[in-house]
Amino acid sequence: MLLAHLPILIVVLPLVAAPLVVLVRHGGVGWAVALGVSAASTAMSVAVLAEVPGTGVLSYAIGSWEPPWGIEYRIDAGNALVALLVSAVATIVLPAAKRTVLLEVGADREYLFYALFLLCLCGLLGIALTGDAFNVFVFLEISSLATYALIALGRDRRALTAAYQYLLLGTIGATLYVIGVGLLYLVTGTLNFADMAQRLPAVVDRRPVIAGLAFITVGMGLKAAIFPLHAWLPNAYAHAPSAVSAFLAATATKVSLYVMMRVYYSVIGAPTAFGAEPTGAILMALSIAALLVGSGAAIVQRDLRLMLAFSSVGQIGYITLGISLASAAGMTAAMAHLINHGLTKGALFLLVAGVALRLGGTRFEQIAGLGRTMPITSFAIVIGGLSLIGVPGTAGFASKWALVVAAIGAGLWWVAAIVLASSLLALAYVWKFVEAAYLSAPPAGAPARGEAPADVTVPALVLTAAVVAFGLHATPVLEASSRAASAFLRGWP
Amino acid sequence: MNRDIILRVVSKLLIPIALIFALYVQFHGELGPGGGFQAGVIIAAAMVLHALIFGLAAARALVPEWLVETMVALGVLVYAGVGVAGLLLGGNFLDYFVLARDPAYGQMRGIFWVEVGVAISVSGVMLKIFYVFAGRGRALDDKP
Amino acid sequence: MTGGAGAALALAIPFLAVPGIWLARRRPNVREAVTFLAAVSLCGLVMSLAPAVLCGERPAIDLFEMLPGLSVALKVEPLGWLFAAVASSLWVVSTFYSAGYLRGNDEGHQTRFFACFALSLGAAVGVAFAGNLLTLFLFYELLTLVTWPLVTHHGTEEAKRGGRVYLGLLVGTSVLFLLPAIVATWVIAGTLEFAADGILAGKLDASSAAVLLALFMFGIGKAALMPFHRWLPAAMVAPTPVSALLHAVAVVKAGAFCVIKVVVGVFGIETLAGLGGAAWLTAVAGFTLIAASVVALRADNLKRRLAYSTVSQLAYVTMAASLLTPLAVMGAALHLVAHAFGKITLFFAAGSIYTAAHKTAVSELDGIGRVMPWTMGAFAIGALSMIGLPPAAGFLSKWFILSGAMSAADWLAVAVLAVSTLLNAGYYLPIVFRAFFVAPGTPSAGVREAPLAMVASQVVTAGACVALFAFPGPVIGFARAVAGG
Amino acid sequence: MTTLGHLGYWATVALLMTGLYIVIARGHLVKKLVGLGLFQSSVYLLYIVPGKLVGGTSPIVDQGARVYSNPLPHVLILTAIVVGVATLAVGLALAVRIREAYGTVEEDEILAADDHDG
Repeated sequence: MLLAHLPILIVVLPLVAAPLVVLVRHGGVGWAVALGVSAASTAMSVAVLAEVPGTGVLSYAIGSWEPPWGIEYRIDAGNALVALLVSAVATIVLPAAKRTVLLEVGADREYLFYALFLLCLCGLLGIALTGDAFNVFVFLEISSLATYALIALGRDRRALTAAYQYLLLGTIGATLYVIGVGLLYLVTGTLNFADMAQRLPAVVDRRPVIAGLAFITVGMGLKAAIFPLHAWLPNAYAHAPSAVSAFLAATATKVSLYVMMRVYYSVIGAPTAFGAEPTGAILMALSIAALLVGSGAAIVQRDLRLMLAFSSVGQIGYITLGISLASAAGMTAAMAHLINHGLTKGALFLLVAGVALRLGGTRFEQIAGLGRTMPITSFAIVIGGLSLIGVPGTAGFASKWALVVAAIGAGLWWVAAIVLASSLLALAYVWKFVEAAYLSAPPAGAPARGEAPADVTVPALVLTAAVVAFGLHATPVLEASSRAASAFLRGWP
Repeated sequence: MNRDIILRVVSKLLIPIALIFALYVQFHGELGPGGGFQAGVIIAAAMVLHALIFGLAAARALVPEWLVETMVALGVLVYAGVGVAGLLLGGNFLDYFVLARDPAYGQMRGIFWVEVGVAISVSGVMLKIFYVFAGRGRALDDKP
Repeated sequence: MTGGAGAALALAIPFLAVPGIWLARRRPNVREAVTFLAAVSLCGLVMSLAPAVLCGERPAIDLFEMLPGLSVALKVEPLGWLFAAVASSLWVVSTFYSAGYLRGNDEGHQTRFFACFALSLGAAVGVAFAGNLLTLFLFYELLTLVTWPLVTHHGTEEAKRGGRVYLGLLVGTSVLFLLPAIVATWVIAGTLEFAADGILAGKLDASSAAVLLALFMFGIGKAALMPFHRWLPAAMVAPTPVSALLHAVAVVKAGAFCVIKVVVGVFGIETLAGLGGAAWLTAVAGFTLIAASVVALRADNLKRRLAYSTVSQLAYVTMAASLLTPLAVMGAALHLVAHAFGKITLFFAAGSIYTAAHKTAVSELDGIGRVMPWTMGAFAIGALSMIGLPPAAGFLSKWFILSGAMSAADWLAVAVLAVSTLLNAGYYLPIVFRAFFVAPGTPSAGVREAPLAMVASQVVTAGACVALFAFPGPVIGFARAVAGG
Repeated sequence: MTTLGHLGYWATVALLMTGLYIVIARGHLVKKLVGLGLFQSSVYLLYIVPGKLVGGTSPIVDQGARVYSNPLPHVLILTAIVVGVATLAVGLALAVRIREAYGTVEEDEILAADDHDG
């Protein structure tokens, strides 16, 4: 009985927990509740993911209203994987959050932080699991509003402007998305993704469909920070509280990318989106620009956090590049990189949180000699950096491998060449860190050799270990991604 | 402003009426235009009027911050509780049909409680927003 | 113990040594003992695999699945065994030498040095025993990364710049050319497992074979084919034992090994010969050979001269492989061994000179052979091996390469070999001549022979050069097995 | 369908572009939020207008009524309005706190202050 309700319980649990935390008004309790809920969501996501290969699609009718009239939660191998990523990263980030939140946000607002965190989690999971176009918008706004507030809780006043910037662009993105959905709704009369997919082929007048596709692409592109719509991301990630950076960098843009995949493949259908319309070409051009510009901008940053944030812009390009190839291999690469980059960036931002905690900042002159002052953290950052480059033995290699195989399989040698050339840009910015950490002397007044507290370092190292483990043994991720890809390509008829 | 006798008297007359009207909108919501959202806003409006006339301190004494926060949380919990009740009674989440033996009556019962939750939350949120801005602005303007 | 497990253990030993080295970081003697123990046991283990490999056994083991359908797999083949044997036996010698050098010059970060050295050896063994291209690539990249701290050992601005060139060129070529070549092989052949007659046989036309071969050859930056050779001289900023590691033990040997492995195990000699896709490679390798020799001729810095000599010697291997005859491939395999022993002797000698006399330029070496006879004696033998004169191992390998070139009737290659031998003599013999027969310009008071550990190591490697010439039987047996005969 | 028949859409587009223009062109943070509000209200119009049928009544079962307007867009847009209110509230709260932190709500002055911080 419980299994049948898992799709909704994953979302409802954080939704119920958030107001409870507000009622209790206690930071420690809030933290414990958030951790428990995240862990439970992870367990439930695993159960759902294990369930879907057998059943194909799990459908859950809210309020027992049969779809397409009621809101339907519809889970296949694709979104179950996204939900697992979101909840798992939340579970790993939260132990590290305890100390950093207390320090950066303060004890009086600590419980609010965890309530907002739970709302954000609820929103992201809701986006992943719902099968209703408008419901996506609602959850998008729940997660976004919580995110704006979370970012604004950051350490200095620049967090406020970053949050404001994100609020403007995020709202525009969500509104454009809902306009696109509205256009599709006007021609199909339904908001249920699966039902929409069924009715769209019969729509004679294609113009609203194409306009809807364009609106949704730009809207979700804003939320996913696809170049050149990425302006909000670097500052938001760099100035948010450390735990928020780690959580958002690993999950927020990924969920929006998932919505794009869903709309392209399951709703509009690849033949229309990539065959009749030039979505693929546009997305590919933007992805390649993102690879080069994002990684290029990362090289010139003077702050480690900003460098990682710009690197995210580039790495998102790999995911959208995989989407734009419109093939099973390309989608496998996109899903694999979605997971692998999530893990890598989560690990890196947590590690950097530890650095900020001990050194009071992450500017390059502050972190000089990090290899001596914080050897373990520094080494783990190098490993994460290697994964960003795509060195074999790290998770980043597996997804880059899949992407190059997909590009060469499609005969796009030049795309493969650009993907690989952009890895060299990643090499440049990662090595900027390596040289600062290992070939420079620590600045005067640097603290003695030692690591950040274990509750921050250990979760980061767990993620780093996952990066290596999924690099040496990438089969589970790639096979799950391949199942997800075929679920996307099969669509929701 | 709080020395102005006319405003004080009129507001004392208006606020109870506004509250009763809110309740009307609330409970009439299933049959005619209305519902928890509108009712919640009207309740909050009444309180805002009170704060405008009698001052923020008086309003805060009447409806303290902790109560407002509690209302926000409580409303969401009532709403989610209805959904979970549906689950516990053997239906799906937010399944009203199982809330009573007669499905039609179950529908009414479900909507009623959901609307109660909405009203509590909305009025709480509206008051919270008002408090935040009113409090902030004052502190800022007091500075030379 | 089955052979496969032996290969896995051989791979594990250097990695297992690292924690030991780190734990003993406060006690240098224990630390070096750990390294030595690991080196000896690795060497012994590799040697113990020899009879089985010579008998035609190919011990193999699948470690774990890395990508779907692609495992990290080990397989001991004759060529890989040769490389592993060279690397592990030179590790034993260079441990002594490094200890002497680092202590003699009061270098810092000695623990990091020995740890990275052990990691490099682990990566080299991984390359040597790789059962497929993916495993090869994994350890190839690992080798680049773990040698970077060694190259930038001094941490100066110059070291930083050298490290950038080193890393940029090696990772750049491997990512831009080698990786797409591997992926293309995977897409075309559906497998990356090395096979005796190549895995691309019958799946390529001539032009795509040429393109793919170019990607592989330029992608293997460690083989230092021009124009991607700049990393070798750039890496000269490193301490001399590191140069020895790069030039003789692990890095360039890994490059040469990969070249032969790709030509033989991926394309297949006969397939490639049938497609005629390697003629350009002979030309490029020949050009590299001559050009590097000319640069070496003009270099006054001893280590720089040695570096360009390496570029040229590596081109021998590439050219030999590109001739696509069994004899030449045999020569390539032999040259891998001969060059390793010869070049490590030369670098050891250069390091000894630096340690004892703090001299780095060829023009400063007048008469140094009189105060450092052992060092310069070893140097002379190494130089003979480089030129390809008896009684040193280099003679054997050049003999086979030349025979291969003749049997392929590739007269260009024959001419290149002849000219390059003259050039080799032109830049090595003057050094030996200066050292022994020119009177020192300024009396270098107080210069004595280098520390015992260093002298002993270079005498051993020089002796090995001669021994390989005198008793070539076992090595030739392996080389013949490489060529499939 | 005439141009006039598409009046609702014209209004939608006009609101959309006006709002977007204000968000981009104005430096005042509160004015930007006003623009954002206009921008969002275009969506309300987009959904509501097609829901109305000429001659249709409100969707409450009543004798004599044959044609009902579609109620679903109203429900959706009620949600969207709530979202809009919440966004506006958060945006204004941020603007207030930016004013407290920077002493200004003009974007270029804030950027200048940030540059000064490094």
